[in-house]
Amino acid sequence: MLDHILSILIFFPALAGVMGFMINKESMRAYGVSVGIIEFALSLWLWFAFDSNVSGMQFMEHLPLIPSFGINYILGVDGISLFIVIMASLFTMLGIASLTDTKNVKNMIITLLFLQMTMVGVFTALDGIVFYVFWELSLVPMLYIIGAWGGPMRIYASVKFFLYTFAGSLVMLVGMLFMAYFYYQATGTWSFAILDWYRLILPESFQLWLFAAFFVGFAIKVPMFPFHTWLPYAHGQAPTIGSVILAAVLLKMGTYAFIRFSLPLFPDASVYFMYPVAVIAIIMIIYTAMVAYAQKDVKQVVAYSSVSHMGVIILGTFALNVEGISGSVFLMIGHGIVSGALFLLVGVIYDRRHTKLMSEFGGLAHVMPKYATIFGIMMMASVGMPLMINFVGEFLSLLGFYSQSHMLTLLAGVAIIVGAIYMLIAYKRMFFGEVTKEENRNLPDVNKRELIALVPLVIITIWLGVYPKPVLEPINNSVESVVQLMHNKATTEDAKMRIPNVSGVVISKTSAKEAH
Amino acid sequence: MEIGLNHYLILSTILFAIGLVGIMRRKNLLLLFFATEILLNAVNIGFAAISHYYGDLTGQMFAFFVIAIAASELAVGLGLLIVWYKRHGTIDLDTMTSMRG
Amino acid sequence: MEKYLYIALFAPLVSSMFSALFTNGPKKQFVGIIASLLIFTAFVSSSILLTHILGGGEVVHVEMMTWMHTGNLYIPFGFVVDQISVTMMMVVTLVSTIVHVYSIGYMDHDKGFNRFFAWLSAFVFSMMILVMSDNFAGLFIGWEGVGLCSWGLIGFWFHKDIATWAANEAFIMNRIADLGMLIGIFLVYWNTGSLQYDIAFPAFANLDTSTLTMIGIFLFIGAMGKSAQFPLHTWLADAMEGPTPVSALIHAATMVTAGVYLVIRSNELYSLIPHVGLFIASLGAFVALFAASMALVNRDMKRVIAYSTLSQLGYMFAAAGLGAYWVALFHLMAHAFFKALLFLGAGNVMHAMHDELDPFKMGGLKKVMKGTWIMMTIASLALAGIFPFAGFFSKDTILEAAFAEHHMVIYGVLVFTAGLTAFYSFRLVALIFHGEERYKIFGIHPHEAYKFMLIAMSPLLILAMIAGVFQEPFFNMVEEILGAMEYHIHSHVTVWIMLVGTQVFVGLAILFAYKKYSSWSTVPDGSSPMENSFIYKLLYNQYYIPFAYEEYVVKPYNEISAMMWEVDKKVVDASVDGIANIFYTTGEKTRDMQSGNLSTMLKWMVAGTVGLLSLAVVFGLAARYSDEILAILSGLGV
Amino acid sequence: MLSPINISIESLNLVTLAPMLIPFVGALMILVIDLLKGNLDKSLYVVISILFLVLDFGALLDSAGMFSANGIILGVFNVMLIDGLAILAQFIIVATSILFIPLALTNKRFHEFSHPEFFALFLFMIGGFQFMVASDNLILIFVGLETASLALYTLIAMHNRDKSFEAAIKYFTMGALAAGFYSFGSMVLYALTGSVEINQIATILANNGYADIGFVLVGVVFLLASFAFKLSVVPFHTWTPDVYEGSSAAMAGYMSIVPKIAAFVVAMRLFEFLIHSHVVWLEVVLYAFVVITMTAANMWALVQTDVKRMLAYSSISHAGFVMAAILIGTTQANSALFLYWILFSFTNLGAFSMLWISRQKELPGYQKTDHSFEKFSGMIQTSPMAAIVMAIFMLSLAGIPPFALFWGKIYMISAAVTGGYTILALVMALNSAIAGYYYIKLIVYMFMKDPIASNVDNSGHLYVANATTALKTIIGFAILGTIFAFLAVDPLLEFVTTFVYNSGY
Repeated sequence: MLDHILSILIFFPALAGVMGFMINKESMRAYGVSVGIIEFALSLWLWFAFDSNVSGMQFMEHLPLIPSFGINYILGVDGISLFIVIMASLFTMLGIASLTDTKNVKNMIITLLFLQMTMVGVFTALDGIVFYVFWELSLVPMLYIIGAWGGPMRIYASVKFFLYTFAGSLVMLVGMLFMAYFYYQATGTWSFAILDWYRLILPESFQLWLFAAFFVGFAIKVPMFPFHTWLPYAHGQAPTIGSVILAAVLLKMGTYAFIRFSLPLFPDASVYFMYPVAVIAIIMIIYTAMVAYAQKDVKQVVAYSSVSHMGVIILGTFALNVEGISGSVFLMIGHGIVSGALFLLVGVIYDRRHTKLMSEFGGLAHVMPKYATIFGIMMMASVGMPLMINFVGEFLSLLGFYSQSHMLTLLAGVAIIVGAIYMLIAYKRMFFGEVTKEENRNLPDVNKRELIALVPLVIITIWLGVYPKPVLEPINNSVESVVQLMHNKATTEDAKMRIPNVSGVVISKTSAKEAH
Repeated sequence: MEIGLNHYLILSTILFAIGLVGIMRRKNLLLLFFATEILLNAVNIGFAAISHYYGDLTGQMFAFFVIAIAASELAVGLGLLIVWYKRHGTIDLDTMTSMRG
Repeated sequence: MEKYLYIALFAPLVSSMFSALFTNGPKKQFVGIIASLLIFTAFVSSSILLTHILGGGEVVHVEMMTWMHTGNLYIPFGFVVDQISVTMMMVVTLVSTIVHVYSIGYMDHDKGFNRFFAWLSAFVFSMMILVMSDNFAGLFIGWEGVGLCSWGLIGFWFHKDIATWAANEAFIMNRIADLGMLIGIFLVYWNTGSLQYDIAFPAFANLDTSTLTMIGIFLFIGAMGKSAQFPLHTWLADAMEGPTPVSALIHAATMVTAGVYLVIRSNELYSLIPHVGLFIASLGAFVALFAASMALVNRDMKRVIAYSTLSQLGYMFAAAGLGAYWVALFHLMAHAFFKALLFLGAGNVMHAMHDELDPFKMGGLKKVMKGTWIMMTIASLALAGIFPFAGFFSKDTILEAAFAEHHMVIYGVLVFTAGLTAFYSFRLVALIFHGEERYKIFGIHPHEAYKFMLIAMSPLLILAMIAGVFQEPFFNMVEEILGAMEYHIHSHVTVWIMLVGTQVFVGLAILFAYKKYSSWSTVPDGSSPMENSFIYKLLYNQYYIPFAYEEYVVKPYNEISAMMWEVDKKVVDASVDGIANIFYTTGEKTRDMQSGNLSTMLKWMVAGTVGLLSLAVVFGLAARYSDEILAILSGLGV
Repeated sequence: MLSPINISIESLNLVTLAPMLIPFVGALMILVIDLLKGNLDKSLYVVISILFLVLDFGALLDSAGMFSANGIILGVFNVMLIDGLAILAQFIIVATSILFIPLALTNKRFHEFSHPEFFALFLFMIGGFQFMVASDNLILIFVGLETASLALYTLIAMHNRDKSFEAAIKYFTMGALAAGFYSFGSMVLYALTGSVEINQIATILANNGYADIGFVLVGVVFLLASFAFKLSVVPFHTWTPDVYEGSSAAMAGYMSIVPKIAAFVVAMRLFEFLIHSHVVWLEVVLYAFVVITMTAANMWALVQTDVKRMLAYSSISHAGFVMAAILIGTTQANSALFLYWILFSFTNLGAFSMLWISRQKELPGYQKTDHSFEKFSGMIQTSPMAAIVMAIFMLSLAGIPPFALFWGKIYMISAAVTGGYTILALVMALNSAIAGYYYIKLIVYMFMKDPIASNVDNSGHLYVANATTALKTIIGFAILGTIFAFLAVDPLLEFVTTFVYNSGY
């Protein structure tokens, strides 16, 4: 079974989703939770069976799909993707478990299960086209979730989300086709297998164009400034569960793809574009943090904060060294957990008051102390408090990028200031002060169902903040091999210098200094 | 002046142009059909002349087929025209605009 | 010894988590007691460690587990108990034990009793991590942890808008400094390859001065935030919105001294870059004077003490900057004792006065609050540096150090500030405890605090009196690690003149304060000429710095944020929608091409054909006459 | 005078005619049956048609086997040309027809199906198309084209509504003009080369080095115009939406597939030799046609309010997309064309069939046209299965993987990439995004809006009002083909590529 565990992980939820049509409406939630738990258990098993010391792909599966065109069903996980897969199944499970009563619960759960299939698929696919299949397919359930269960502008938001990401990924698709064509020219056979592409060394000019093509697809997904405007709408209108999964998992597809595709395929271009991308990342960090500060709707605050944090992830990725990339991968997990939890928390209050405007709240800490505590923990995690999950990633990302640029890191570091500003102010507006609105006076505190979803997240937040090793170690091993690959493939002088040679003994102090 | 191939071809082209103008200008369905007949027959003249010029029968065969097709086309066309006339009492093109955009 | 290290470190955590269990419940007396006991345990362990170190024992260094390990970066949870950290541990655990016990009484009637202990113990834990960590990353954990707890405790009474505002201000300002600190840490890592003190510090010797200067400056920026040095000082005064025990523990004795600790801890770095040290010393001296001047006129008891704290931190930085690390550390310790005492005394007064803070509305309290009066007077004497109290020894050594290093300006400023310190301290004592009982106007019936609170304070009282005697053993202990040296001024006469002169100057300032305020009878209403003088207004408004921050930082930030949002909606987003709309509107506008009229349709067909035909003709002609066209074109110079 | 005819029957290779003749025989048989005994049920004719089409398919398999073994087959005075393209196109034509014919077995009575002539004409049409694709001779192509077209006009008109007559007249008139263009174009090429065989024309032109390029282009213009009409290239497309709207949904779906593949094959034969000879004019014109047709049709589809009309514009756009293959002209591109069209036939026929089964006789007030978007509001709540099926067809049309059309799309774009048309590849890709909008629009209506009250009352019966087992089966085939296309792409691709490659394209 372990030989096919990835396929099982991908298609089990889909199969369960199809079977779900036969389930009675009343029992649907239980069914969904069971499927979620099984899937989560399977993904934990995957982790258990995963050998942390191996840096390459594990649990590989290989089936011919369209061999004459080089498309094969290839799956595999390494340290980079493993935890995102686990996180995807975790959030689906928690999401279904904490689902508040909505209309058409059955459709919702089936949709979520399909969404899960696509999420796991994206992170385990090792074939460009298979990756693309899941990448695009993930838009559809999300479109439905936002469009059918969202707020008043849900249709605008969902269509915008769909078309924007769709348009971007089509450009990426053209890039992939080019990549395959170059592979064909070099070897005489078509192949979309990522591992095959890794072996291909392209001239720098080609790399630049292809990097740009992939970048459009990924940047919109991440979303990077100035392609981020779909996100506030999507989050603002989506139901809680939609926002949770969107923030926790779907956004990670973009950053993951940067590490999986852009960096190892185009090392020279990555170095070439490092500064522009870093500047964009810094704009994301500061600009969106300021926009977040100006929001009146708490969900929008969290939404914009996501963009801001994604900026740090991008920055870490483009540090192009082990510290930075490991940090950004870890921050993907961290941001997933934390922003997912924050959206769940916003959902809690939305369920009670049917508004997300901060001006409607105030003094909630009096009425809902448990809620305030959990919100506070998650807020502090989001702000980057040490010993909480986000800090590890943020610290490593910034640390990594520091070796590339002093000034830019200094600017990016403003993240920890502006991040604190919008989060603390939002928290103050919601929780502190006297209870001013009569409606808020008798709000019930978080209930059991909500705690089921929130408590595990709190535990993970602190556990991985204190002891990130079980996660960081596999990530580190895989990232080291990626960085080594990049170093080996780099053709330009600049790239050779900026991408460290991992297998070399230790980065000597002199070389680190030269990099400044 | 000897009548050569070019003259036939020019005649054919002129007739074809007349047919085209007719197609653009006519609002009456029946007259429109006339115009299409002119088009096809213009081509027939050309085919016949070229065929003669090359001493090759293919062109004439083409012309025969064109005649046959023109005839059957007209049969279908007139059928449609009659149905339309029965239903609407007119064969003016401007009445056929229920679908647009 | 490792056992004691772990106990000292984790007892506060256990205490915090235990208390946290009850946060949502009603007040439980035992929570406070157990928390206090656990902190006391930490204190005992620290004492054992202290005796161990004092007895010349090995430095205790443990590595608990890995925290982060990626690439070349390896950060463990490592803890070290050496001469410096053990001093800090003693200060922290001692003061916090007292504050815990004191708080049982102080927070007696508060709804958030349990929550308070959770936060307070969490603070102690963070502070312990800060001082015990053996690497910069661990230090940063504690650094941020104390910031977090400070946020939670300043904003403890979260129903008060001003309290939560102050909490946020403190957090955000500290964050600004933390960025500097973080950059400093990055610099250390990329230049030395490690964040461990025992690897990084020796490596500093091989680095060039400019890099070291950068590291020094950035780390010091971090220290400036935590220790509220100018220009990041405004949060400290505002932080007085928190409960008074918090002010005593965090904003007087421990957290604010973290910056000083950092500089002392990094002494090996700062010794290599004396120019940065001089800057630190100058800034310290400036802050000492600057803060003292604001304390002169303030009408909020706690803020006066806060400014005095700020001023004393200036002293410490002055000492540290001049390379007298051990003096700075010693002053840090002594200051912790008497300042905590002063704050706790102030807490008693506040309790008695129903949270009234204006000393002008008090007066004559010594009759009802004898114990508090004695304690605060002695604490003030210690603060003023009167022989033989604690402040005398520590402060005087700082002055000596400044003198011995020939920084006369700094020396002068510090001496002058000593006078100001004495004045404002006794202005406060005089106004609160002497003179007419002005509180009666406001119908307040003051009462002395619980006895056990006074008893809890007594260790501090004793220490404030006798801490001077520790100077010798302390020096011996830290001598090695801090490269300490006694400051010897060549002529004994000079020494005596300095000593006596300072004492007389300070004594005169005290007398002046008493004379002026001990018989104060009215509550100033802002009409007196002094209150309208420019200097008074300037000082009273804290040099208009908070105003300037509000006006030139906060408001613009708000406006820019709002503007950015507009930009986001109306430029970035609108252009995306605009592009999408181009297609839609083009479709909408051109759909009339399909007019539904057969005649038009036929015309389109013919038009298309004619268009193609003309293109074909043009192309055909071009092909036929291509030679001529090329000739003409080349003639035209194309 | 005339020399005696001296031709052996073998050299005529009459077997090449077999696939075309079978439907003609079937058509005649239907007419005869009707003559002998009238008023028979439509199901009889449906089954007879299917039987003959299956026979036809069998004959095609035979031809395919012969082609695989011996290569290109000429027959009947070298008028018939059985090459890979012809076989592939006929496969598509016949298979689609087999799928289409059962759609006549509706729940409601429709005028056209109660007349056996409908089925006879239908078979004639198929024969016509088969002749059209299986010949190299401009005369035979013309005859095939007209046979099919005239039958098609009649089939449209037989739907017997005002709109269908209007559509038929429009289609007919424009078709007549296109026939004029075709014959004039043929005449010009005949005048230039003295031949009506495309390969001979190509050879002669190549031999004299395109000396009269201007006149060649005049001929090409007219031929291009006539095929642009058939392929509904902007601005020759104006008939398409009206005709699709006027005819029954099933017929519209059929029309979006079969006539076009026939036209594509002829276009390939006619134009690719010019592209290969680097006639820049044609490259430019085709490039413009491809881009304009794709983009403009997409933009018009955006603003439609009727699903069927939207699908009409969408199929124009798809045709534009596929026309890129003729421009690119590589084996990969031509194979992509067939692959795309096979996948497209499944999806599009399925989509139109979904409209067909929801066809009402009477329109309620909120519905201005047969298939206005409002009709599908909240379909997921009243008729979830149908909604999901429809949504999958839409997603496939939009090119969302892993549904059928995606594979065609990437292969086609890849062909553009490989052929060096980078910008074209990007335009093709981005057009999918524009197209995404209107396909999603239907999904938005079906999944995200609330149903209109009267639809709730009849609990979604509306959407399957016209459904019978036969129709559902067809849709089942279509949906399975759409979803599991990825399993079939590889063998299809190999098959198509072999056939196209061996035909010299």
